[in-house]
Amino acid sequence: MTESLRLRVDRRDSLAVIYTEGYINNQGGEEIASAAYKLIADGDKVLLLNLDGTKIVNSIGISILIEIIEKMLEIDGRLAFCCLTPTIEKTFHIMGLAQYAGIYPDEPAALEALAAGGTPTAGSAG
Amino acid sequence: MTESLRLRVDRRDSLAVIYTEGYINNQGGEEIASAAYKLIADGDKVLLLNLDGTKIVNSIGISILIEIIEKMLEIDGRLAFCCLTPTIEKTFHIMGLAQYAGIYPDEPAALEALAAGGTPTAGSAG
Amino acid sequence: MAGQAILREVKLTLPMAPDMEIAASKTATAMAELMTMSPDKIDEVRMAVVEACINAIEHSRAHDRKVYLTFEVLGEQVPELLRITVRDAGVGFAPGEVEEPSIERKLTAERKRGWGLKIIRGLMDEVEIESGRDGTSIVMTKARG
Amino acid sequence: MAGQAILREVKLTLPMAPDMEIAASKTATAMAELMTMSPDKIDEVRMAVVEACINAIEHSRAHDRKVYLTFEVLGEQVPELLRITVRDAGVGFAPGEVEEPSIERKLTAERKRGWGLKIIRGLMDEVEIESGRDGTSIVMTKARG
Ligand SMILES: Nc1ncnc2c1ncn2[C@@H]1O[C@H](COP(=O)(O)OP(=O)(O)O)[C@@H](O)[C@H]1O
Ligand SMILES: Nc1ncnc2c1ncn2[C@@H]1O[C@H](COP(=O)(O)OP(=O)(O)O)[C@@H](O)[C@H]1O
Repeated sequence: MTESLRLRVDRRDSLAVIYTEGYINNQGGEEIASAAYKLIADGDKVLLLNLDGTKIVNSIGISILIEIIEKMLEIDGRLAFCCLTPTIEKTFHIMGLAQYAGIYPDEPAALEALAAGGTPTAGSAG
Repeated sequence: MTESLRLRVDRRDSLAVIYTEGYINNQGGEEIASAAYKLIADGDKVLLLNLDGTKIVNSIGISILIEIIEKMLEIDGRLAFCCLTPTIEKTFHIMGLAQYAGIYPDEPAALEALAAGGTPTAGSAG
Repeated sequence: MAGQAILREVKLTLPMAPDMEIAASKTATAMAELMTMSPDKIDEVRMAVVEACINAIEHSRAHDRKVYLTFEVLGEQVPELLRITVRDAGVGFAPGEVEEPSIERKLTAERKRGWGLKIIRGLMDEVEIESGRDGTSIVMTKARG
Repeated sequence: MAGQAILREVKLTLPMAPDMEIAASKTATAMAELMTMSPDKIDEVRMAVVEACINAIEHSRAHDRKVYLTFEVLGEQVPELLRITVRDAGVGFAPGEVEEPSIERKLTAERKRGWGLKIIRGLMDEVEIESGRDGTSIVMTKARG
């Protein structure tokens, strides 16, 4: 019954940023994944997920994000997150996601780290 | 169990402003009333209640505000409100409070009207 | 309203204790948000529920010290109406005999209270009260749009 | 925990329907706020409750299609602990036989899911699961301070 997750994609020179707004549940995760796969199909290899507008997620939604990480490992790309609530960040750490995707407090920090090639996705920290 | 209402009082030249933060229930109403009576005892005759930090009230809390209006009628003073949520404003209209106390969208509007002597309390609109 | 199906039914039982009306108001908010009611209407529902709970807590003298709430989302296919029932197993009262409050009288009266039912009626679309020896049920509805 | 009194008990019954976990999370928030838990802890409780409800909705196959929640505020005098029970009358499962998920394996596995219980355990202070032919109860607690 609720409104679904809203997404905004911002393609830049060297990466694409996906902004989310709302609940990342099953449906929300699927929407993020299809946006990500579209960007990957269009040649993007570096993605930043800015979750500033997301205050609640569930494990089904996050599972779908793991698929994106798997895809990134295959194409030697990178996925990073920024602007997580403390609970979402804690959850990513509980799951071990933080080993395969960079987690940054805000977008400038994420952009800087990604520009420096600093985010492990390809198992470098795994 | 919850935290109680927080109040801040700002005495100015020609009036005093009471800022509230939190739930105006029985207790919250009593706290506002005692702050108001203290100001009145100290000579203030024009009071502005800025409810910007209050998103929820109940009818018991509002009943106590009616006591302040009664007091104001006695001393020929004026009470006004600003920064009400739409529901609180609607409730004040349902109760007819709006006839005895000025209701203004924001503090500048309230100050201007109060300076012009524009708020009915003493039954002028009653 | 007749002919509409119950799309969702949520039940909440609260102890008659300070601030418990806030828990009720949060559930009301959740249900109203789920059916994508507008924020202003949600807030009105929230306040009406607070008032109904306070009445049960304050006046019912129910032995079990509990307030029973039911939240129903009604609609033919999509959510159209939120119906909330606030019930207590208390002593009951005669709604018809409750004096309609007026600000003019309250300003000089000793007892300034007596606004809850008027506020509930003003904020909700429809309000029905059933009260008797088994307690009181107040059923209130608000349309989504 | 033993010896502590139940200061408040709130019960919530939800239908097994999409988004109903949100209603549960709001009640959890209300209860945690009433006992003035810190916002970060409240958010953790909220997420744990969401996961427990989703499990009941998704896996229980309960005939009555309902999730039963109990929120208890425990303490000697002041609120110290929030205890939340999420119960279903479903088929049950053997918690000991659920494989502990690991990100390394999930990255290559077909099924990426299986994180709910791990997340609940990571976010709450104590978690106990009772499951059998009458259904499943997951009891989780979080201290206020
Ligand atoms: N649930 C209830 N059980 C018993 N009496 C009630 C209940 N709700 C309302 N009443 C009666 O109706 C009167 C008016 O209620 P209300 O308009 O809410 O104002 P107030 O609660 O301030 O008195 C109450 O004073 C009480 O006598
Ligand atoms: N309430 C429940 N009723 C029946 N089975 C359950 C319940 N909760 C959990 N389970 C079982 O435990 C498994 C692990 O649950 P969980 O860790 O939450 O991950 P997921 O729900 O993603 O599978 C589920 O796949 C299911 O088999």
